[in-house]
Amino acid sequence: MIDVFINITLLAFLAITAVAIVRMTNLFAIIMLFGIFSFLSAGLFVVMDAADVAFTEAAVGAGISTVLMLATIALTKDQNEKQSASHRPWLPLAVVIMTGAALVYGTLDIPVFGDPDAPAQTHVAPYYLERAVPETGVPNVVTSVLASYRGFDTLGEVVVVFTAGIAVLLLIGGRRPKSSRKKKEREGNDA
Amino acid sequence: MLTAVSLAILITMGLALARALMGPTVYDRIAAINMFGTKTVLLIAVFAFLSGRMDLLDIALVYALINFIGVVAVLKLVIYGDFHSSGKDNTKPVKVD
Amino acid sequence: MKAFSYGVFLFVFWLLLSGHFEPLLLGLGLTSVVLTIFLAKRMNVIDHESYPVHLSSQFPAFFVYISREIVSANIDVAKRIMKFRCKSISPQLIEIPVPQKTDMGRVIYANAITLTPGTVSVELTKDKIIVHALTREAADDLSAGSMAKAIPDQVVEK
Amino acid sequence: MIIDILSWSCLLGGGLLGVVGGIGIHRFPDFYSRQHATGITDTLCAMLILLGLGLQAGMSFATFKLALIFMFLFLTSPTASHALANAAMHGGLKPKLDSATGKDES
Repeated sequence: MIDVFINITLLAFLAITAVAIVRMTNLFAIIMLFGIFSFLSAGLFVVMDAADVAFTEAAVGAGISTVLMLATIALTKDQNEKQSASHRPWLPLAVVIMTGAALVYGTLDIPVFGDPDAPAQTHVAPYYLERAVPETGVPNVVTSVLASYRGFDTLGEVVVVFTAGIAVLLLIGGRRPKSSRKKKEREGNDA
Repeated sequence: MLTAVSLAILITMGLALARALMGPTVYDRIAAINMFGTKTVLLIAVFAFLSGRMDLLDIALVYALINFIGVVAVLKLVIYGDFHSSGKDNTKPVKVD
Repeated sequence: MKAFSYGVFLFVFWLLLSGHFEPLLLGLGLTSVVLTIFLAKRMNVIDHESYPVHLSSQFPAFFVYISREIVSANIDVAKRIMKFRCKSISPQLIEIPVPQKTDMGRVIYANAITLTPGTVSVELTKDKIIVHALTREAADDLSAGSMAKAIPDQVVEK
Repeated sequence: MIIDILSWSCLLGGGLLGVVGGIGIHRFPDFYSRQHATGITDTLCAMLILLGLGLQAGMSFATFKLALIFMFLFLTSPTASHALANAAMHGGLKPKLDSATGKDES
Protein backbone atom coordinates (compact mmCIF):
# COMPACT_ATOMS: atom_id res chain seq x y z
CA MET A 1 0.00 0.00 0.00
CA ILE A 2 2.66 2.45 1.05
CA ASP A 3 4.72 1.85 -2.08
CA VAL A 4 1.75 2.91 -4.20
CA PHE A 5 1.58 6.08 -2.13
CA ILE A 6 5.33 6.68 -2.50
CA ASN A 7 4.92 6.13 -6.23
CA ILE A 8 2.14 8.68 -6.52
CA THR A 9 3.98 11.26 -4.42
CA LEU A 10 7.22 10.87 -6.34
CA LEU A 11 5.35 11.14 -9.64
CA ALA A 12 3.61 14.29 -8.41
CA PHE A 13 6.99 15.78 -7.42
CA LEU A 14 8.31 14.77 -10.84
CA ALA A 15 5.47 16.58 -12.59
CA ILE A 16 5.95 19.70 -10.45
CA THR A 17 9.68 19.71 -11.17
CA ALA A 18 9.08 19.27 -14.90
CA VAL A 19 6.65 22.20 -15.02
CA ALA A 20 9.08 24.33 -13.01
CA ILE A 21 11.92 23.46 -15.41
CA VAL A 22 9.81 24.51 -18.37
CA ARG A 23 8.79 27.80 -16.77
CA MET A 24 12.23 28.85 -15.53
CA THR A 25 14.61 31.06 -17.48
CA ASN A 26 17.76 30.83 -15.36
CA LEU A 27 19.85 28.06 -16.93
CA PHE A 28 21.72 27.44 -13.71
CA ALA A 29 18.57 26.82 -11.68
CA ILE A 30 17.28 24.59 -14.46
CA ILE A 31 20.34 22.36 -14.19
CA MET A 32 19.83 22.19 -10.42
CA LEU A 33 16.27 21.07 -11.02
CA PHE A 34 17.48 18.48 -13.55
CA GLY A 35 19.45 17.04 -10.64
CA ILE A 36 16.28 16.77 -8.57
CA PHE A 37 14.49 15.29 -11.58
CA SER A 38 17.11 12.54 -11.83
CA PHE A 39 16.92 11.83 -8.11
CA LEU A 40 13.14 11.54 -8.32
CA SER A 41 13.09 9.32 -11.37
CA ALA A 42 15.74 7.06 -9.90
CA GLY A 43 13.66 6.87 -6.71
CA LEU A 44 10.73 5.80 -8.87
CA PHE A 45 12.85 3.14 -10.54
CA VAL A 46 13.82 1.83 -7.12
CA VAL A 47 10.20 1.66 -5.98
CA MET A 48 9.26 -0.08 -9.23
CA ASP A 49 11.91 -2.75 -8.62
CA ALA A 50 14.33 -1.75 -11.38
CA ALA A 51 17.46 -1.53 -9.25
CA ASP A 52 19.87 -1.61 -12.20
CA VAL A 53 18.18 1.21 -14.09
CA ALA A 54 18.13 3.22 -10.87
CA PHE A 55 21.85 2.63 -10.50
CA THR A 56 22.50 3.94 -14.00
CA GLU A 57 20.18 6.89 -13.49
CA ALA A 58 21.96 7.78 -10.27
CA ALA A 59 25.42 7.64 -11.83
CA VAL A 60 24.67 9.12 -15.24
CA GLY A 61 21.60 11.28 -14.71
CA ALA A 62 22.37 12.85 -11.37
CA GLY A 63 26.15 12.66 -11.45
CA ILE A 64 27.81 12.87 -14.85
CA SER A 65 25.19 14.74 -16.85
CA THR A 66 24.87 17.46 -14.20
CA VAL A 67 28.61 18.00 -14.25
CA LEU A 68 28.69 17.92 -18.06
CA MET A 69 25.89 20.45 -18.39
CA LEU A 70 27.58 22.71 -15.85
CA ALA A 71 30.84 22.40 -17.77
CA THR A 72 29.01 23.37 -20.95
CA ILE A 73 27.61 26.45 -19.25
CA ALA A 74 31.06 27.31 -17.92
CA LEU A 75 32.53 27.02 -21.41
CA THR A 76 29.84 29.04 -23.13
CA LYS A 77 29.87 31.77 -20.46
CA ASP A 78 26.46 33.31 -20.95
CA GLN A 79 24.65 31.86 -17.99
CA ASN A 80 22.24 34.70 -17.41
CA GLU A 81 21.40 35.68 -20.94
CA LYS A 82 17.67 35.74 -21.38
CA GLN A 83 16.22 35.01 -24.75
CA SER A 84 12.67 35.74 -25.72
CA ALA A 85 10.87 33.10 -27.73
CA SER A 86 11.24 33.80 -31.43
CA HIS A 87 8.27 31.71 -32.52
CA ARG A 88 4.70 31.11 -31.48
CA PRO A 89 4.15 28.18 -29.09
CA TRP A 90 1.08 26.73 -30.82
CA LEU A 91 2.70 24.50 -33.43
CA PRO A 92 5.14 22.89 -30.97
CA LEU A 93 2.29 22.50 -28.48
CA ALA A 94 0.17 20.69 -31.05
CA VAL A 95 3.09 18.40 -32.00
CA VAL A 96 3.81 17.61 -28.36
CA ILE A 97 0.16 16.90 -27.56
CA MET A 98 -0.18 14.61 -30.59
CA THR A 99 2.99 12.72 -29.67
CA GLY A 100 1.86 12.41 -26.08
CA ALA A 101 -1.57 11.15 -27.13
CA ALA A 102 0.05 8.58 -29.43
CA LEU A 103 2.29 7.39 -26.60
CA VAL A 104 -0.65 7.13 -24.19
CA TYR A 105 -2.58 5.22 -26.86
CA GLY A 106 0.43 2.92 -27.17
CA THR A 107 0.42 2.16 -23.45
CA LEU A 108 -3.06 0.65 -23.78
CA ASP A 109 -1.52 -2.43 -25.43
CA ILE A 110 1.21 -2.81 -22.79
CA PRO A 111 0.48 -5.57 -20.25
CA VAL A 112 -0.29 -4.52 -16.68
CA PHE A 113 2.72 -3.72 -14.48
CA GLY A 114 3.90 -6.98 -12.91
CA ASP A 115 1.57 -9.17 -15.00
CA PRO A 116 2.87 -12.77 -14.82
CA ASP A 117 1.54 -13.60 -18.32
CA ALA A 118 3.34 -10.72 -20.02
CA PRO A 119 5.71 -11.76 -22.85
CA ALA A 120 8.66 -10.35 -20.93
CA GLN A 121 7.90 -12.78 -18.13
CA THR A 122 7.24 -15.89 -20.24
CA HIS A 123 9.61 -15.64 -23.21
CA VAL A 124 13.36 -15.82 -22.44
CA ALA A 125 13.39 -14.35 -18.93
CA PRO A 126 12.75 -17.69 -17.13
CA TYR A 127 15.65 -19.26 -19.05
CA TYR A 128 18.04 -16.53 -17.88
CA LEU A 129 16.72 -16.62 -14.34
CA GLU A 130 17.20 -20.37 -14.07
CA ARG A 131 20.49 -20.78 -15.94
CA ALA A 132 22.34 -17.52 -15.36
CA VAL A 133 24.09 -18.40 -12.13
CA PRO A 134 25.15 -21.99 -12.97
CA GLU A 135 26.16 -21.11 -16.54
CA THR A 136 28.05 -17.86 -15.98
CA GLY A 137 28.76 -17.66 -12.25
CA VAL A 138 27.72 -14.00 -12.13
CA PRO A 139 25.41 -13.33 -9.16
CA ASN A 140 23.50 -10.47 -10.82
CA VAL A 141 21.27 -11.75 -13.62
CA VAL A 142 21.12 -8.46 -15.52
CA THR A 143 24.91 -8.22 -15.49
CA SER A 144 25.21 -11.80 -16.68
CA VAL A 145 22.86 -11.09 -19.60
CA LEU A 146 24.72 -7.90 -20.55
CA ALA A 147 28.24 -9.16 -20.14
CA SER A 148 27.92 -12.82 -21.00
CA TYR A 149 24.85 -13.81 -23.04
CA ARG A 150 24.93 -10.58 -25.02
CA GLY A 151 28.66 -10.08 -24.71
CA PHE A 152 29.27 -9.25 -28.38
CA ASP A 153 26.40 -6.78 -28.40
CA THR A 154 27.84 -5.04 -25.35
CA LEU A 155 31.29 -5.07 -26.93
CA GLY A 156 29.86 -3.29 -29.96
CA GLU A 157 28.19 -0.67 -27.77
CA VAL A 158 31.38 -0.08 -25.85
CA VAL A 159 33.31 0.34 -29.11
CA VAL A 160 30.78 2.94 -30.26
CA VAL A 161 31.03 4.86 -26.98
CA PHE A 162 34.82 4.61 -27.03
CA THR A 163 34.96 5.94 -30.60
CA ALA A 164 32.69 8.82 -29.65
CA GLY A 165 34.93 9.59 -26.68
CA ILE A 166 38.04 9.63 -28.85
CA ALA A 167 36.31 11.87 -31.38
CA VAL A 168 35.30 14.33 -28.66
CA LEU A 169 38.82 14.33 -27.24
CA LEU A 170 40.25 15.01 -30.69
CA LEU A 171 37.82 17.86 -31.23
CA ILE A 172 38.18 19.68 -27.91
CA GLY A 173 41.45 18.19 -26.64
CA GLY A 174 44.47 19.99 -25.28
CA ARG A 175 43.30 20.47 -21.72
CA ARG A 176 44.60 17.26 -20.22
CA PRO A 177 46.99 18.56 -17.49
CA LYS A 178 44.43 20.94 -16.02
CA SER A 179 41.64 18.38 -15.85
CA SER A 180 43.88 15.84 -14.12
CA ARG A 181 44.74 18.44 -11.48
CA LYS A 182 41.05 19.06 -10.87
CA LYS A 183 40.43 15.35 -10.34
CA LYS A 184 43.18 15.10 -7.77
CA GLU A 185 41.75 18.06 -5.95
CA ARG A 186 38.29 16.58 -5.81
CA GLU A 187 39.62 13.38 -4.30
CA GLY A 188 41.47 15.46 -1.77
CA ASN A 189 38.14 17.04 -0.82
CA ASP A 190 36.54 13.66 -0.46
CA ALA A 191 39.07 12.24 1.97
CA MET B 1 6.49 2.20 11.76
CA LEU B 2 8.58 2.25 8.58
CA THR B 3 5.49 3.56 6.83
CA ALA B 4 5.34 6.56 9.16
CA VAL B 5 9.02 7.27 8.60
CA SER B 6 8.71 7.12 4.82
CA LEU B 7 5.74 9.49 5.03
CA ALA B 8 7.80 11.91 7.12
CA ILE B 9 10.64 11.73 4.60
CA LEU B 10 8.22 12.39 1.75
CA ILE B 11 6.87 15.46 3.56
CA THR B 12 10.41 16.74 4.07
CA MET B 13 11.17 16.13 0.40
CA GLY B 14 8.12 18.16 -0.53
CA LEU B 15 9.22 21.04 1.70
CA ALA B 16 12.74 20.96 0.26
CA LEU B 17 11.33 20.88 -3.26
CA ALA B 18 9.21 23.94 -2.47
CA ARG B 19 12.33 25.76 -1.27
CA ALA B 20 14.22 24.74 -4.40
CA LEU B 21 11.42 26.12 -6.58
CA MET B 22 10.99 29.36 -4.63
CA GLY B 23 14.66 30.27 -4.47
CA PRO B 24 15.21 33.23 -3.88
CA THR B 25 19.00 32.93 -4.29
CA VAL B 26 20.86 30.27 -6.18
CA TYR B 27 22.44 29.14 -2.90
CA ASP B 28 19.03 28.44 -1.42
CA ARG B 29 18.34 26.21 -4.37
CA ILE B 30 21.61 24.33 -4.02
CA ALA B 31 21.04 23.84 -0.28
CA ALA B 32 17.53 22.56 -0.93
CA ILE B 33 18.80 20.17 -3.59
CA ASN B 34 21.51 18.87 -1.29
CA MET B 35 18.85 18.26 1.36
CA PHE B 36 16.60 16.64 -1.24
CA GLY B 37 19.40 14.29 -2.20
CA THR B 38 20.02 13.28 1.40
CA LYS B 39 16.31 12.58 1.81
CA THR B 40 16.31 10.45 -1.34
CA VAL B 41 19.14 8.39 0.11
CA LEU B 42 17.18 7.90 3.33
CA LEU B 43 13.97 7.11 1.45
CA ILE B 44 15.69 4.42 -0.57
CA ALA B 45 17.26 2.97 2.58
CA VAL B 46 13.88 2.90 4.34
CA PHE B 47 12.24 1.45 1.25
CA ALA B 48 14.84 -1.32 1.13
CA PHE B 49 13.69 -2.38 4.60
CA LEU B 50 10.04 -1.82 3.77
CA SER B 51 10.20 -4.23 0.84
CA GLY B 52 12.91 -6.49 2.26
CA ARG B 53 15.28 -6.08 -0.71
CA MET B 54 18.60 -5.27 0.89
CA ASP B 55 20.41 -4.86 -2.44
CA LEU B 56 18.71 -1.48 -2.75
CA LEU B 57 21.08 -0.23 -0.06
CA ASP B 58 23.85 -0.24 -2.68
CA ILE B 59 21.90 2.35 -4.63
CA ALA B 60 21.47 4.48 -1.52
CA LEU B 61 25.24 4.28 -1.11
CA VAL B 62 25.93 5.40 -4.68
CA TYR B 63 23.47 8.23 -4.19
CA ALA B 64 25.15 9.51 -1.05
CA LEU B 65 28.41 9.80 -3.01
CA ILE B 66 26.95 11.30 -6.17
CA ASN B 67 25.01 13.88 -4.21
CA PHE B 68 28.24 15.10 -2.66
CA ILE B 69 30.18 15.16 -5.93
CA GLY B 70 27.35 17.01 -7.64
CA VAL B 71 27.16 19.66 -4.94
CA VAL B 72 30.91 20.24 -4.93
CA ALA B 73 31.00 20.47 -8.74
CA VAL B 74 28.15 22.97 -8.72
CA LEU B 75 29.83 25.08 -6.05
CA LYS B 76 33.12 25.04 -7.88
CA LEU B 77 31.36 26.46 -10.88
CA VAL B 78 29.55 29.05 -8.75
CA ILE B 79 32.75 30.28 -7.12
CA TYR B 80 35.28 30.17 -9.93
CA GLY B 81 33.16 30.16 -13.05
CA ASP B 82 34.92 27.09 -14.43
CA PHE B 83 36.25 23.73 -13.35
CA HIS B 84 39.97 24.29 -13.84
CA SER B 85 41.00 26.98 -11.41
CA SER B 86 42.17 25.66 -8.09
CA GLY B 87 43.51 28.49 -6.00
CA LYS B 88 42.10 31.53 -4.29
CA ASP B 89 43.34 33.78 -7.07
CA ASN B 90 40.05 35.31 -8.09
CA THR B 91 38.24 35.51 -4.77
CA LYS B 92 38.41 38.22 -2.19
CA PRO B 93 38.78 37.47 1.52
CA VAL B 94 35.73 37.58 3.74
CA LYS B 95 35.59 40.22 6.44
CA VAL B 96 33.60 40.12 9.65
CA ASP B 97 31.53 43.29 9.93
CA MET C 1 54.16 -0.34 3.37
CA LYS C 2 51.43 2.23 3.58
CA ALA C 3 50.21 1.20 0.14
CA PHE C 4 50.05 -2.42 1.26
CA SER C 5 47.95 -1.71 4.35
CA TYR C 6 45.75 0.52 2.22
CA GLY C 7 45.32 -2.41 -0.17
CA VAL C 8 44.32 -4.76 2.64
CA PHE C 9 41.87 -2.16 3.89
CA LEU C 10 40.38 -1.73 0.40
CA PHE C 11 40.08 -5.49 -0.09
CA VAL C 12 38.23 -5.98 3.21
CA PHE C 13 36.02 -3.08 2.18
CA TRP C 14 35.32 -4.74 -1.18
CA LEU C 15 34.59 -8.06 0.53
CA LEU C 16 32.09 -6.52 2.94
CA LEU C 17 30.38 -4.61 0.15
CA SER C 18 30.03 -7.52 -2.25
CA GLY C 19 29.40 -10.41 0.14
CA HIS C 20 30.49 -12.98 -2.47
CA PHE C 21 33.27 -15.48 -1.91
CA GLU C 22 33.56 -17.42 -5.21
CA PRO C 23 37.13 -17.62 -6.56
CA LEU C 24 36.33 -15.81 -9.82
CA LEU C 25 34.73 -12.85 -8.08
CA LEU C 26 37.44 -12.74 -5.42
CA GLY C 27 40.02 -12.60 -8.21
CA LEU C 28 38.17 -9.79 -9.95
CA GLY C 29 37.94 -7.86 -6.68
CA LEU C 30 41.62 -8.38 -6.02
CA THR C 31 42.47 -7.17 -9.52
CA SER C 32 40.45 -4.00 -9.07
CA VAL C 33 42.09 -3.36 -5.70
CA VAL C 34 45.57 -3.77 -7.19
CA LEU C 35 44.65 -1.48 -10.08
CA THR C 36 43.35 1.15 -7.66
CA ILE C 37 46.52 0.99 -5.59
CA PHE C 38 48.64 1.28 -8.72
CA LEU C 39 46.74 4.34 -9.91
CA ALA C 40 46.73 5.95 -6.46
CA LYS C 41 50.48 5.35 -6.18
CA ARG C 42 51.03 6.90 -9.59
CA MET C 43 48.92 9.91 -8.65
CA ASN C 44 50.90 10.11 -5.41
CA VAL C 45 47.80 10.49 -3.24
CA ILE C 46 48.49 7.86 -0.57
CA ASP C 47 49.80 10.09 2.18
CA HIS C 48 48.90 11.04 5.72
CA GLU C 49 46.12 13.31 4.46
CA SER C 50 44.16 10.93 2.30
CA TYR C 51 44.77 7.92 4.52
CA PRO C 52 45.03 9.22 8.11
CA VAL C 53 45.94 6.06 10.03
CA HIS C 54 47.84 8.03 12.64
CA LEU C 55 44.58 9.59 13.89
CA SER C 56 42.71 6.31 14.32
CA SER C 57 43.52 6.00 18.02
CA GLN C 58 42.02 9.41 18.77
CA PHE C 59 39.01 8.94 16.59
CA PRO C 60 36.61 6.95 18.87
CA ALA C 61 36.74 9.52 21.69
CA PHE C 62 36.21 12.31 19.19
CA PHE C 63 33.30 10.43 17.68
CA VAL C 64 31.57 10.05 21.05
CA TYR C 65 32.18 13.74 21.82
CA ILE C 66 30.89 14.97 18.48
CA SER C 67 27.82 12.72 18.62
CA ARG C 68 26.84 14.19 21.99
CA GLU C 69 27.38 17.71 20.67
CA ILE C 70 25.31 16.96 17.56
CA VAL C 71 22.39 15.62 19.60
CA SER C 72 22.26 18.58 22.00
CA ALA C 73 22.70 21.15 19.23
CA ASN C 74 20.00 19.49 17.14
CA ILE C 75 17.50 19.57 19.95
CA ASP C 76 18.28 23.24 20.56
CA VAL C 77 17.84 24.26 16.93
CA ALA C 78 14.69 22.12 16.54
CA LYS C 79 13.17 23.88 19.56
CA ARG C 80 13.98 27.25 18.05
CA ILE C 81 12.38 26.29 14.75
CA MET C 82 9.18 25.23 16.48
CA LYS C 83 8.95 28.34 18.68
CA PHE C 84 6.12 30.19 16.97
CA ARG C 85 5.26 33.85 17.43
CA CYS C 86 8.37 35.11 19.24
CA LYS C 87 11.66 35.79 17.49
CA SER C 88 13.89 32.96 18.62
CA ILE C 89 17.10 33.46 16.68
CA SER C 90 19.87 36.03 16.81
CA PRO C 91 22.27 35.32 13.93
CA GLN C 92 25.92 36.18 14.51
CA LEU C 93 29.04 36.23 12.40
CA ILE C 94 32.06 35.62 14.59
CA GLU C 95 35.74 34.96 14.18
CA ILE C 96 37.34 32.27 16.32
CA PRO C 97 40.99 31.26 16.56
CA VAL C 98 42.21 27.85 15.35
CA PRO C 99 44.70 26.28 17.74
CA GLN C 100 45.34 23.18 15.58
CA LYS C 101 48.77 22.83 14.04
CA THR C 102 48.08 20.52 11.10
CA ASP C 103 45.89 21.05 8.06
CA MET C 104 44.05 17.86 8.93
CA GLY C 105 43.24 19.13 12.43
CA ARG C 106 42.04 22.45 11.09
CA VAL C 107 39.77 20.77 8.58
CA ILE C 108 38.37 18.43 11.24
CA TYR C 109 37.71 21.40 13.50
CA ALA C 110 35.89 23.31 10.77
CA ASN C 111 33.88 20.24 9.84
CA ALA C 112 32.98 19.61 13.49
CA ILE C 113 31.71 23.17 13.74
CA THR C 114 29.60 22.69 10.64
CA LEU C 115 28.34 19.28 11.77
CA THR C 116 26.74 20.72 14.89
CA PRO C 117 23.63 22.56 13.72
CA GLY C 118 23.48 26.16 14.84
CA THR C 119 27.01 26.90 13.68
CA VAL C 120 28.37 26.81 10.13
CA SER C 121 31.97 27.57 9.31
CA VAL C 122 32.04 30.05 6.45
CA GLU C 123 35.73 30.64 5.89
CA LEU C 124 38.79 28.74 7.03
CA THR C 125 42.26 30.28 6.97
CA LYS C 126 45.57 29.39 8.61
CA ASP C 127 44.78 30.78 12.05
CA LYS C 128 41.08 31.60 12.22
CA ILE C 129 37.64 30.37 11.23
CA ILE C 130 34.75 32.67 10.43
CA VAL C 131 31.57 31.10 11.79
CA HIS C 132 27.94 31.93 11.17
CA ALA C 133 26.03 31.08 14.34
CA LEU C 134 22.26 30.88 14.60
CA THR C 135 22.10 32.23 18.15
CA ARG C 136 24.23 34.27 20.50
CA GLU C 137 24.47 31.30 22.91
CA ALA C 138 25.90 29.02 20.22
CA ALA C 139 28.42 31.71 19.27
CA ASP C 140 29.48 32.17 22.91
CA ASP C 141 29.85 28.42 23.41
CA LEU C 142 32.12 28.22 20.42
CA SER C 143 34.21 31.21 21.48
CA ALA C 144 34.79 29.52 24.83
CA GLY C 145 36.77 26.95 22.87
CA SER C 146 35.84 23.65 24.48
CA MET C 147 35.37 22.00 21.11
CA ALA C 148 38.85 22.94 19.93
CA LYS C 149 40.37 20.73 22.65
CA ALA C 150 38.51 17.60 21.51
CA ILE C 151 39.78 17.66 17.93
CA PRO C 152 42.31 14.98 16.98
CA ASP C 153 45.44 16.79 15.91
CA GLN C 154 48.76 15.09 15.52
CA VAL C 155 51.80 16.20 13.62
CA VAL C 156 53.34 13.47 11.46
CA GLU C 157 57.02 13.28 10.65
CA LYS C 158 57.61 12.85 6.97
CA MET D 1 11.65 -6.44 22.07
CA ILE D 2 13.73 -3.72 23.67
CA ILE D 3 15.69 -3.41 20.44
CA ASP D 4 12.42 -3.01 18.54
CA ILE D 5 11.25 -0.19 20.81
CA LEU D 6 14.65 1.45 20.58
CA SER D 7 14.75 1.29 16.79
CA TRP D 8 11.19 2.53 16.49
CA SER D 9 11.87 5.53 18.66
CA CYS D 10 15.02 6.24 16.65
CA LEU D 11 13.08 6.04 13.39
CA LEU D 12 10.23 8.20 14.67
CA GLY D 13 12.61 10.75 16.15
CA GLY D 14 14.51 10.90 12.87
CA GLY D 15 11.35 11.36 10.84
CA LEU D 16 10.11 14.07 13.21
CA LEU D 17 13.41 15.93 13.04
CA GLY D 18 13.30 15.74 9.26
CA VAL D 19 9.89 17.40 9.15
CA VAL D 20 11.03 20.02 11.70
CA GLY D 21 14.05 20.79 9.53
CA GLY D 22 11.77 21.04 6.52
CA ILE D 23 9.62 23.55 8.36
CA GLY D 24 12.80 25.35 9.40
CA ILE D 25 13.93 26.05 5.84
CA HIS D 26 10.66 27.90 5.34
CA ARG D 27 10.51 29.76 8.65
CA PHE D 28 14.03 31.14 8.84
CA PRO D 29 14.59 34.54 7.23
CA ASP D 30 17.77 34.24 5.19
CA PHE D 31 20.03 31.74 3.50
CA TYR D 32 22.58 31.41 6.30
CA SER D 33 20.03 30.67 8.99
CA ARG D 34 18.33 28.19 6.67
CA GLN D 35 21.65 26.39 6.50
CA HIS D 36 21.21 25.46 10.15
CA ALA D 37 17.80 23.94 9.42
CA THR D 38 19.34 21.96 6.56
CA GLY D 39 21.99 20.89 9.05
CA ILE D 40 19.35 19.26 11.24
CA THR D 41 18.05 17.08 8.45
CA ASP D 42 21.55 16.23 7.29
CA THR D 43 22.93 15.23 10.66
CA LEU D 44 20.75 13.92 13.47
CA CYS D 45 17.70 13.10 11.35
CA ALA D 46 19.73 11.01 8.90
CA MET D 47 21.78 9.45 11.67
CA LEU D 48 18.75 8.45 13.76
CA ILE D 49 16.99 6.91 10.77
CA LEU D 50 20.08 4.95 9.74
CA LEU D 51 20.64 3.87 13.35
CA GLY D 52 17.04 2.72 13.64
CA LEU D 53 17.30 0.73 10.42
CA GLY D 54 20.58 -0.76 11.59
CA LEU D 55 18.98 -1.92 14.82
CA GLN D 56 16.24 -3.59 12.78
CA ALA D 57 18.74 -5.43 10.59
CA GLY D 58 21.01 -6.74 13.34
CA MET D 59 24.47 -7.99 12.42
CA SER D 60 24.55 -8.35 8.63
CA PHE D 61 25.90 -6.91 5.41
CA ALA D 62 22.93 -4.54 5.41
CA THR D 63 24.09 -3.01 8.68
CA PHE D 64 27.58 -2.58 7.26
CA LYS D 65 26.16 -0.75 4.26
CA LEU D 66 24.04 1.45 6.52
CA ALA D 67 27.14 2.24 8.57
CA LEU D 68 28.91 3.14 5.35
CA ILE D 69 26.11 5.51 4.31
CA PHE D 70 26.34 6.97 7.82
CA MET D 71 30.09 7.50 7.41
CA PHE D 72 29.70 9.14 4.01
CA LEU D 73 27.05 11.51 5.30
CA PHE D 74 29.16 12.21 8.37
CA LEU D 75 32.14 13.16 6.20
CA THR D 76 30.50 14.80 3.23
CA SER D 77 27.58 16.77 4.62
CA PRO D 78 29.69 19.28 6.61
CA THR D 79 32.03 19.67 3.65
CA ALA D 80 29.13 20.42 1.35
CA SER D 81 27.56 22.83 3.87
CA HIS D 82 30.84 24.65 4.40
CA ALA D 83 31.49 24.89 0.66
CA LEU D 84 28.00 26.26 0.17
CA ALA D 85 28.29 28.88 2.93
CA ASN D 86 31.73 29.81 1.66
CA ALA D 87 30.46 30.17 -1.90
CA ALA D 88 27.55 32.31 -0.74
CA MET D 89 29.89 34.55 1.24
CA HIS D 90 32.28 34.97 -1.68
CA GLY D 91 29.33 35.50 -3.96
CA GLY D 92 28.53 38.60 -1.92
CA LEU D 93 25.39 37.40 -0.17
CA LYS D 94 25.18 39.32 3.13
CA PRO D 95 23.79 37.49 6.14
CA LYS D 96 20.99 39.13 8.13
CA LEU D 97 22.62 39.57 11.50
CA ASP D 98 21.05 40.38 14.83
CA SER D 99 21.29 44.16 14.98
CA ALA D 100 20.92 44.36 18.76
CA THR D 101 24.48 43.17 19.46
CA GLY D 102 26.66 45.37 17.29
CA LYS D 103 29.81 44.18 19.00
CA ASP D 104 32.45 41.85 17.67
CA GLU D 105 32.96 38.77 19.79
CA SER D 106 36.20 37.47 18.39
